[in-house]
Amino acid sequence: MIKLTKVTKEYPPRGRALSDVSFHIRKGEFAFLTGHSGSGKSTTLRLIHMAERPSSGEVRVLGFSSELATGRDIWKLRRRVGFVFQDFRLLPGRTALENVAFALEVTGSPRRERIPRANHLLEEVGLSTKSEMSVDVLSGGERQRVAIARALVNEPLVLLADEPTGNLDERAARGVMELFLELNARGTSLLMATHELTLVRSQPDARVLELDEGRLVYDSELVREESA
Amino acid sequence: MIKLTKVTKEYPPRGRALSDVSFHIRKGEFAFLTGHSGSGKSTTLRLIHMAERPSSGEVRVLGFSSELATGRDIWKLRRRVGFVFQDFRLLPGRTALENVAFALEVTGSPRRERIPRANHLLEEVGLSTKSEMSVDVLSGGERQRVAIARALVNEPLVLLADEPTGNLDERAARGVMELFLELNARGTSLLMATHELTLVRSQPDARVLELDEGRLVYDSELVREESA
Amino acid sequence: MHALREALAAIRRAPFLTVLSAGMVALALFVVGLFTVVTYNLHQALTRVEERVEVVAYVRDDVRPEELAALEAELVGMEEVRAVHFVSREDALLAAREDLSEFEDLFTGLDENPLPASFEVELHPGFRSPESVARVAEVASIYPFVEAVAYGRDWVDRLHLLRQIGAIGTTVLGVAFGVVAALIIATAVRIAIFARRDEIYIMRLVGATNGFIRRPFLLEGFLTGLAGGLLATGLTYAAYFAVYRLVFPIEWIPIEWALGGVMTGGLFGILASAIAVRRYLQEV
Amino acid sequence: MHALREALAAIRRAPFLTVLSAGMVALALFVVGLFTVVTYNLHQALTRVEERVEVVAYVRDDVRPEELAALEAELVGMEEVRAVHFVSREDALLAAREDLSEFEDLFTGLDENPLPASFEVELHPGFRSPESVARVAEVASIYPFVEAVAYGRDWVDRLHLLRQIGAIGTTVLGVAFGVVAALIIATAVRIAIFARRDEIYIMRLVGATNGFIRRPFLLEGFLTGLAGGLLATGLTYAAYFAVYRLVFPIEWIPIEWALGGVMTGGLFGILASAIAVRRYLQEV
Ligand SMILES: Nc1ncnc2c1ncn2[C@@H]1O[C@H](COP(=O)(O)OP(=O)(O)OP(=O)(O)O)[C@@H](O)[C@H]1O
Ligand SMILES: Nc1ncnc2c1ncn2[C@@H]1O[C@H](COP(=O)(O)OP(=O)(O)OP(=O)(O)O)[C@@H](O)[C@H]1O
Ligand SMILES: [Mg+2]
Ligand SMILES: [Mg+2]
Repeated sequence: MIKLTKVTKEYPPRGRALSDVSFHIRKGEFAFLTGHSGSGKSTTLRLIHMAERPSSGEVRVLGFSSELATGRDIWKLRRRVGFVFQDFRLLPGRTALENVAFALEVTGSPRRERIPRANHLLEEVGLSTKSEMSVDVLSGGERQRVAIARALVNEPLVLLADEPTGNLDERAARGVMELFLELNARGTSLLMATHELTLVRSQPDARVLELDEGRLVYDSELVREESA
Repeated sequence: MIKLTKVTKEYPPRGRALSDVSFHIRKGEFAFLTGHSGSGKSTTLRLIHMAERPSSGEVRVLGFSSELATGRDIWKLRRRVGFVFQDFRLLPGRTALENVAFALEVTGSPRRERIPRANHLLEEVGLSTKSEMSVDVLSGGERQRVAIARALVNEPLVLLADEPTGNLDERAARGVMELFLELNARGTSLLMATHELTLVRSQPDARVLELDEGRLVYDSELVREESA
Repeated sequence: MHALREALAAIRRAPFLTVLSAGMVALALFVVGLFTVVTYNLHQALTRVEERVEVVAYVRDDVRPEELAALEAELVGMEEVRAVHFVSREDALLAAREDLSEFEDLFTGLDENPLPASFEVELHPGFRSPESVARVAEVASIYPFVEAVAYGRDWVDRLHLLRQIGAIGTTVLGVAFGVVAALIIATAVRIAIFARRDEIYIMRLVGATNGFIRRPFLLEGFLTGLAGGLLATGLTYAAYFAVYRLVFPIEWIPIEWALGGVMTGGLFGILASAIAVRRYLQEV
Repeated sequence: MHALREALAAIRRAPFLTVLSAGMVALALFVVGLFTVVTYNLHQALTRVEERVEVVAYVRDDVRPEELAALEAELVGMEEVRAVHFVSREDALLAAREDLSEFEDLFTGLDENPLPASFEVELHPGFRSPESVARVAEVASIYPFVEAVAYGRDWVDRLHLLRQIGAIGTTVLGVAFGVVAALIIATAVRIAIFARRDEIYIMRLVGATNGFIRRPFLLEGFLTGLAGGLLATGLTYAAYFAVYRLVFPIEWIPIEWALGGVMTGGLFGILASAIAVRRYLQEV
């Protein structure tokens, strides 16, 4: 499903965000990506989303390879991968509902299905009362939940979530985690970057990957194999 | 220092972000502002920063009243109040150093003092190696630390921090807290909005204010007085 | 639908910029339009004048009929020639008397007819250039009994030059002002893109195709260009009408040309936008 | 320094927009410049012609000297009058002979001098309007021994009209194109502000004064306007020179006016920017 092979990402002139990272996330897996600030979590997710290409190594997602993917492949890929951005990336000046419905419009889903579906997702994240408000006036946590609703609206095969609970209080964060687990139970693979260790510990069955200064220093799968 | 008297903030047509909130933070105090997502924390800080005016009630900060303050008063006030914004608000396309130095330029501090001072602050937040990088390419946590450095560079009398550790891992968050405590020890009043209860619990001496749906539902000072 | 909604929103957001662009396009196309009207009328006038371009071969009085027949046959056989008329000495005298009635006395007292007989050679429309005329004249002048060949060389040359100046002028002005109009539309579109670069980037991130992103901008350019074209046509018609009424009657250009001008404005807008968008989408 | 750096950065970021604005301002000021040159030359010509505006009062042959003296005294006493010359009948004949030398015969064979004596009244520069001229003529014509008063009414009227048309035309065109230029600069500045609205908002949040934020935009407008003014002056001079060389000699406007034009461009730019910025800063 998602496979990184010896991936290195450099930003010339200086700066190396990732060094020789390899891992493989299978269909239906639930994985955490942890690490200190600046360790390369967002960079990893961006590479999987093919917003950037690796300097060396290969990223394979849903059968598309970073070495071969054309512009056409990339938008096909993005329609099946949901992304909750660390800085939300909502369309300014539009309502919460429009932001979520827009992701459906882009993928060409029929007009009359868009609004009900978008409303349903906003309800799931606890924002049904704010759906008609411009995202410019929403609180930090509310925006984050709009971003989550948008990422889920297309029923993605893979969900990439970058610090999706950073602006949420415990109660809201728990709600989002439940939503993710439910989605995962229905077969969506999930890769979630976070530094909140309480969150990671709350899911003892989940896969955990840890980055440190661009290197993969811990992979729970390998540890389990070794100890077995 | 900061005094809110029966402050209500409404956003017509519907929506009330704050209802009848009153509290008083004295010089040198360290206060947390907690509450669920959307409970009005950011709104409270914006009112104190006079980015908005209350619908009713009065906000007094450093002797300036929300009812009387002119445009001139507002920028005088802002030069003595540091603000770490929830969404950072950095100047795009400029380096971390330029962003921090800009806050000094605005207040008219002498040219040759700006760069050393800005560099010093970036070092304090652990970003000395990234000072020449454009903020557009920094990671979420790195941006947040630039925003913190900018808020501190003018040695503010009051520091308002909105979720300043939301994008930081435990280690970085601890560093920032230490910086804040040090600043507080030197006399700066501090009001920090956060939903991270671990952070709040780590400072048992600090004042705690809790909002719920725009109402002040808990104030540790009043509780202490009552129990006394 | 999305595209139209977005394009109209963009125009609403910066109406002055749109008006400015449309106005500039109109100005550019107006200049082209004026020149087209002038050239078109020049062309019409020249065509009417050229109808009268002919070669006249004067023959000696002592020429024999079979010699005349040979010359006529050769001339008629040339591809340049539409018709050949023989004007006898008597016909020439009659014509001269008629044309110059005020000098009638001059002709009446004559003992002998002083005028020569001649062939008047009409040319086909496509063969009235200086070269064709000269070729026909040369053929006639080879015959020894042809005394002189007249065809107003200067006059034909000058007609030709005028027409060429008109054509070149229209082309040069058209291209120059076209480039200006394209630059202006492209600037307007680039500004619109620049103002919405974050939005475009976000659209790409949620899987929008380039076409989806591009369409509103192309439509915006098209509408701007179309408005400019319409305005230009209106202005040109107003100018034509003013001249027609106040100075002297001139002809309006064919309606298809006017429509063509408007569509050119629209196409122009699309093209300029396409270039502006293409460059930007590659950058992101 | 901050302002200059930012202004130059803004121009570098959108060079075409700056060139477009400067070009449009130049175009607007160029039109004004051309009209100014025309009006200035018209004015010069009119002034030269007006020098010759005078009132002539013809007197009867049987007038008494003291009557003449009374008229002269009254005329000299009027504020409109610069000088009064008495032309005797003999002087008139001499002058006529000189002026009309080709008809000398006409005057030499005369038994009696047919010409009347007259006062030629010169007017002060400020008093050559139809009204002043008419007033002087009226005063003279009240005297019974004054046979006729001549002053070319039509001619004076027409001169006056021409000058008024020139002045009104320059003013109207100046204002119209000035408004266009201002709108264009304001648009350019608004676009610049729009593109940087987030930045402006952030500056305000960290305590920047309005002046600090405004200065780069004002400077940008000033530079754009100045460039437009310079270009317009250059174009106007080129047009002047072309006419001077190829058509007929005209005068160049005073250098102060040209400098004034350039500065007007710059001030214009500042003003337009100030308005654009003010409206925006209030909105935030
Ligand atoms: N300009 C506005 N117009 C309408 N509603 C607004 C406006 N600004 C804020 N609100 C609403 O007021 C409420 C309080 O917002 P605020 O940003 O203060 O919450 P918060 O406590 O900071 O939440 P978070 O922890 O999610 O950042 C929210 O429901 C928000 O949607
Ligand atoms: N375009 C770029 N040019 C240069 N350096 C970059 C670029 N993008 C990222 N980096 C650097 O790469 C490193 C990894 O960044 P990344 O955003 O992946 O960190 P992160 O793990 O997401 O951190 P955080 O938890 O703070 O969000 C950072 O030090 C960052 O400054
Ligand atoms: Mg990150
Ligand atoms: Mg908030």
